[in-house]
Amino acid sequence: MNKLIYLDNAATTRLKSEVFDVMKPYFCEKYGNPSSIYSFADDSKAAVDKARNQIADLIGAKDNEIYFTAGGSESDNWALKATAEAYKSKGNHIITTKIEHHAILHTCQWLERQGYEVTYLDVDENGLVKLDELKKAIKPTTILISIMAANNEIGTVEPLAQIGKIAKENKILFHTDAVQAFGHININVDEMNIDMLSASGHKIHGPKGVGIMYIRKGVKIGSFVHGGAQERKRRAGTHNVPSIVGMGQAAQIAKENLEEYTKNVSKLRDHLIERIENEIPYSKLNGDRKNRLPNNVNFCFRFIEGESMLILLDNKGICGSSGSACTSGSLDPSHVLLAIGLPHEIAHGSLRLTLSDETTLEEVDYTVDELKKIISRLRSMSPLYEDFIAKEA
Amino acid sequence: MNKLIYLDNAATTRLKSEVFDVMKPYFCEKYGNPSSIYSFADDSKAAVDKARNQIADLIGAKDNEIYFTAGGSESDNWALKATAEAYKSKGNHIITTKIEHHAILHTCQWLERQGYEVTYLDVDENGLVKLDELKKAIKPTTILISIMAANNEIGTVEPLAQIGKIAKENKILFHTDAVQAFGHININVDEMNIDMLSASGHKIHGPKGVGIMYIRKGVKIGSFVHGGAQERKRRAGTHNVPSIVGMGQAAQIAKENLEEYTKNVSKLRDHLIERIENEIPYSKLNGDRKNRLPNNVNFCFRFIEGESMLILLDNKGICGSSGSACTSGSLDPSHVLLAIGLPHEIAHGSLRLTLSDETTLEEVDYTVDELKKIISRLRSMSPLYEDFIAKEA
Amino acid sequence: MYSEKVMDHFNNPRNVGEIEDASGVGTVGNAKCGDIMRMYLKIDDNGVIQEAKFKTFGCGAAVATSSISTEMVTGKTIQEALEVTNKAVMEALDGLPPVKVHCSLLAEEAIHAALWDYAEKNGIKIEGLEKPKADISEGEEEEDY
Amino acid sequence: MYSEKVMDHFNNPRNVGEIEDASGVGTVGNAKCGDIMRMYLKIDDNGVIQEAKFKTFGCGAAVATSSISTEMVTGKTIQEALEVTNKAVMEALDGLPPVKVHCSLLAEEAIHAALWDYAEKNGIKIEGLEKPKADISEGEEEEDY
Ligand SMILES: Cc1ncc(COP(=O)(O)O)c(C=O)c1O
Ligand SMILES: Cc1ncc(COP(=O)(O)O)c(C=O)c1O
Repeated sequence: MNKLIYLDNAATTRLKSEVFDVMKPYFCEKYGNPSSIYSFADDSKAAVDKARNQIADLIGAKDNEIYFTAGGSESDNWALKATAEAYKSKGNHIITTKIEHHAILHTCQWLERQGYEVTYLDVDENGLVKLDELKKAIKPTTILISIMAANNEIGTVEPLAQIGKIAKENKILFHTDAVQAFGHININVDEMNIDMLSASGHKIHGPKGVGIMYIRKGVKIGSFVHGGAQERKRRAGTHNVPSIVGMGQAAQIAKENLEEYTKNVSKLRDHLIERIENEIPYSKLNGDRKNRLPNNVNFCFRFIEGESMLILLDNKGICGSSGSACTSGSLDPSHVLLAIGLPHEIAHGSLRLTLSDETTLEEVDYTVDELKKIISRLRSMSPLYEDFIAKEA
Repeated sequence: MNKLIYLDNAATTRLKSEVFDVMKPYFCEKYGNPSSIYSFADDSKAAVDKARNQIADLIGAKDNEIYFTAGGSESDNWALKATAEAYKSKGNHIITTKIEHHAILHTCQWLERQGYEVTYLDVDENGLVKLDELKKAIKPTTILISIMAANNEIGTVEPLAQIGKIAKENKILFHTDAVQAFGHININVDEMNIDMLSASGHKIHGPKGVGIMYIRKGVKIGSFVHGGAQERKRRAGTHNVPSIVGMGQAAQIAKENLEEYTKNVSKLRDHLIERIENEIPYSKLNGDRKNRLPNNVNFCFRFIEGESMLILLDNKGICGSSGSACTSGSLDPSHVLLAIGLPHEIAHGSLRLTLSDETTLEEVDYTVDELKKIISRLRSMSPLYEDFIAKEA
Repeated sequence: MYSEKVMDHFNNPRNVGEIEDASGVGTVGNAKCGDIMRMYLKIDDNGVIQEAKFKTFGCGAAVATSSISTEMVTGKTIQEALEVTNKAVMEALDGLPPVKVHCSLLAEEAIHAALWDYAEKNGIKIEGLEKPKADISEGEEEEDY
Repeated sequence: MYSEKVMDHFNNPRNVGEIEDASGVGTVGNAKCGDIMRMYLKIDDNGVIQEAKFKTFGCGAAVATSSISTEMVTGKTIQEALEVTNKAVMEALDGLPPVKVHCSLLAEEAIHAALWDYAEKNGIKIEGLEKPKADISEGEEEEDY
C-alpha cells in the first residue's frame, strides 16, 4: 500500500496525539463519575469543567452556556426539536436552508410530520443564503432560524453575523449547525447573535462521539435526552469524561492555532484549486471562492462518476469523498450540489478533498498528479465523454 | 490519602486495561469514518461489525438487531419515544414501574405531557414487580411494557421471562432497561421475549458515552436521533469507533467471565451483607435477597443521613453512594427507596456499595470496619438517635 | 464540592453534644427532608450566650453550619446573636454549593428557635425575634447541578 | 465493500472500448441516476458473439459488471447470452453489496439492448427478448447500510 494521504477531514479527523495524551488518564485511572460526591470524582469533575471552559472560550460563550452531547447530530436534533416544543405557543414555523446537513433536514422533516411548518431557503450558485429571501420568509409564527455556519460539502461559509442580526431584529431564535465551522473559522456567539450552536469533537482532531450545544442563557428549551440531572438537568447520561476532556483540549488547540491554520491551510487549498483548474479540463469548483472553509476543495469533473474516482484514488492511498448517489447510499446525488443548481449528471462527478494542518504540499501535488491520470482514464471509458467528443468533432 | 476502595460500580466502572488496549489503535491511527468508501476505513468498519457481533452474542441477538447509541439514557429515550410515535395508531398507553431509572421515568413524564397515558406499577417491599398487577394494568390501548432488568439502587432483578411471556401473550412490545443487568446476569432476548433492550458500555468496564439498543427484527420504530444513514438509517451520527470497539470487547469479556463473576462477586456481596447485619444495629438490607445483582449491597442505617456517611467513608478512601435527598440533588430521597415502602427519614440513611470483580475481601472487611465507626460517630451527634435512646430508656 | 472550611467543620465539628441545663433549646427541620438541627444555648443573666452546643441529623453542610454557628453565637448578646444570619454563616464557611443554601437557613432558624425557647421560659420578648416556623421551607430553585 | 473479483474487474476492466463495425450496440441507464452502460457486440453469421466491448459511466460495480458481462457473453450464442442474467453476473463477481444490485440489472439490460439493436438491424426476432426499457427502474429497497 502507498502512504496514506488523508484528504477527508470533513468526514472525520485524526485524533491529535496531544489530545489523546490529555484524555488518557480518564480511561483507566480517573474513571470516577463526575456526579459522585467522593473526592475520587473531583478530578473528573474538574476535567469536565475545564473542557467546558476551553470550549466556551473558543466561541466567546460563558461556561454555563455549554452543554455536552454525543455529537453534532444529537445537538442538531436537540436544538430543533426542543425549540419547537418549548416555543409551540409562540408559533410553529421554522426557517432553514436546502443545503443543511441531514441531521437538520431529516429532523425538520420529522417536525413537519408533527405539524410544524418548515421553509427551506434556496441558496445561490455558490451556496450562499440570500438574505432578502430570509427576511421575506419570516412570519409572525416563525420561532427559529437554523442555518449552518459552513457547508460540509462545498465549504461555503454563511453570513452568520447578518443572519443573526435579522433574527435578533425579528426576535426569532437563531441556531447554527457549526459542526464544520467550529474551530475552523472565527465564531463569536455574541457578536453574531447566535442563540444556539452545534459542534462535534471529531471534526477538530478531537474524539468521536462527543459534541456540544451552546445555549444562550435565557433560551428556554428543555431536554432532548431525558433522565438524570447531568448538565444542569438539560442533558441526561453519565458524562463521557475522556471524550469531553479531549474535545476541550482540541478546542483549545484550535483556538491557539486558528490564525496559523487559516493562513497555511487556505494557502494549500488555493494551490490545490489552482492546479486542478489549470490542469484538468471540464472541471468546475463548487462553493464560494471567498467565503470558504480554509480546508475545503470541491470540484465536479464532467463525464465521470464520483465513486469510481474515489476507488482509483484509494488505490493510490488517497482518501477523498464524493456527492455522487453511489456514495450517499441513495439514488440522488448530494442535495447540496443540486441546490446550487448542478444537473444530476454533473453532480455525480463531484470530488471533495478536505485538508488539515497535517496535510503537506507534497501530498497535495501527488494527489493532483494522480487525479489527472485517473480522470483521463475514466473519461476514456465513459460513453458520455465519447458522445461529447463526437459532438465536438 | 488512603488507597482507593471503589465500591460504586453501579455508578460507573473502571475501564479494563484489556479493553483500553483494544480501543487504542482507533484513536490516532485507524481513525477513518466507517461510512467512507476508501480502504483506510475498512478497519473501522470491521471493528464496528465485530463489536456488534460481540454484543449480540452476549444477549442471544442477531448482529443486525444491535444499534449503537451514546449510552443507556439515549437508548431508553429512543425506545420509549419512538415506540410511542410508531404505534400511536394502536394505542397511547405505556406500562412501567415506579422504580425505573430517571432515563425512563422522566421520558415517561414527557410522554404524558404529549398526551400519552402511563401506568407506573407498584413494586413489593423487595422491589419486585407484581405480575398480577402487571396483567391487570394491560388495556386494549397498551403499546409498550418497559420494565428494568435490574434496579440500579437496590439491585433487585425483575422476572424478565415472566414479564416477557405476559407481553407476548398480549401482543404488547416489551422493552427492558438492562443497563445494570447487561453483562452482570444472564439475559437472552429470545427466551425472555424481549423486543427492545437498553445497555451502556461503562457499567461493564467498557467506555463511557456508548451504549446499545437491541431492537428485535420486525419492531417498526423510527429514529430518535435523525440525520445521516448510519446504523441502518436508524441512528444518525458519525460512529464512535473506539468506544464501540471497547463496548464490544467489554461485552465479550463479560460473557466469558459471567460464571466466575457471579460466583466470586456474589460471595463477597453476601459476606458484606452478613457482616453489616451482624455488626451494625438498626440496619436494614434493601432489595431482594435472592433475586439480586451479584454486586449490589444496599442498606439503610437509622438515625443518620447518607451524605455525611459518604463523606466520612470518602475520608477513608471508600467510594459509595446514597439515596439521600442531599446526594440526589432533590429534596426527596430516592424514589426507589420510597417505592419499596421506606419512610423518608429511613431512606435518607441509605448506603449503596456496589462491587466488581476487582474488589477484594480485604477491601470489603476494611469497609465494614470503618463503616461501623462512622455510623456510631454520626449517631452520637444525631438528635434522632438521642430521642430514640431517651424513649427506649 | 465543599470549601475547606466546611470540610473542617464537618470533620471536626465544634460543640457537638447537649447542655443539660440549657437556657434554651431549639429543634428545626424535619427528618422527612433529611435535616434536623437541635441547638442548645446557655445564656447568662446579662443576656450573653455563654455556651452553645448542637446535635444534627443531616448532610455535611448541615453539620458544618451547625458547628460554625455555635461558634459564632458564643460570647454574643442575644441581639448580636440575631445578626448571625444565614448569609453570615455562609460567608464564615467560605460559601456553600447552591443546593446547600437551605442548610444555612436551618442554622439561622435553629438559633432563633433556641432563643424563642429561652424567651418563653423566661416570659420575655426579644425584639426582632419571630416565632420560628415549625418547618423550614424550601424556596430555592436549584440553579446549578 | 466490494469483493476481490469486483475490484479486479474494476481495476483491470476487460474489453473497454468501442467496436467500430458492431453488429449491435445498446446503451442503458441514464446520467441522472449516475449509471450509463453502453455495450458493443460483434455477432457472426452463426449467431455466436465473437467480441464484446463496453463503455461505462458509473460506480465501481457498474464498471465491474460491464467488464465481466462482456467476458461472459463472448463465445456464446444469442440464446445462451440471454441467460447471462443479473443473478449470473452477481454470482460471477462473488456478490455485490445490496445497494449495488441494480448495477447487475443494468448489465443484463445492456446485453439485451445490444441484442435488440442487432435484431432490429437484421430484421429478425429473438425469442424471449423484449424491447429494452428506456430506463432502468430502481425497485430495490436498501436493506443494509
Ligand atoms: C438502570 C439504568 N438505566 C439507565 C442509566 C443511564 O445510563 P447512562 O448514564 O450510561 O446514560 C443508568 C445509569 O446511570 C442506569 O443505572
Ligand atoms: C454540518 C454537519 N452537521 C452535523 C454533522 C453530524 O455530526 P456527527 O456525525 O458528529 O453527529 C456533520 C458531520 O457529519 C456535519 O458536517
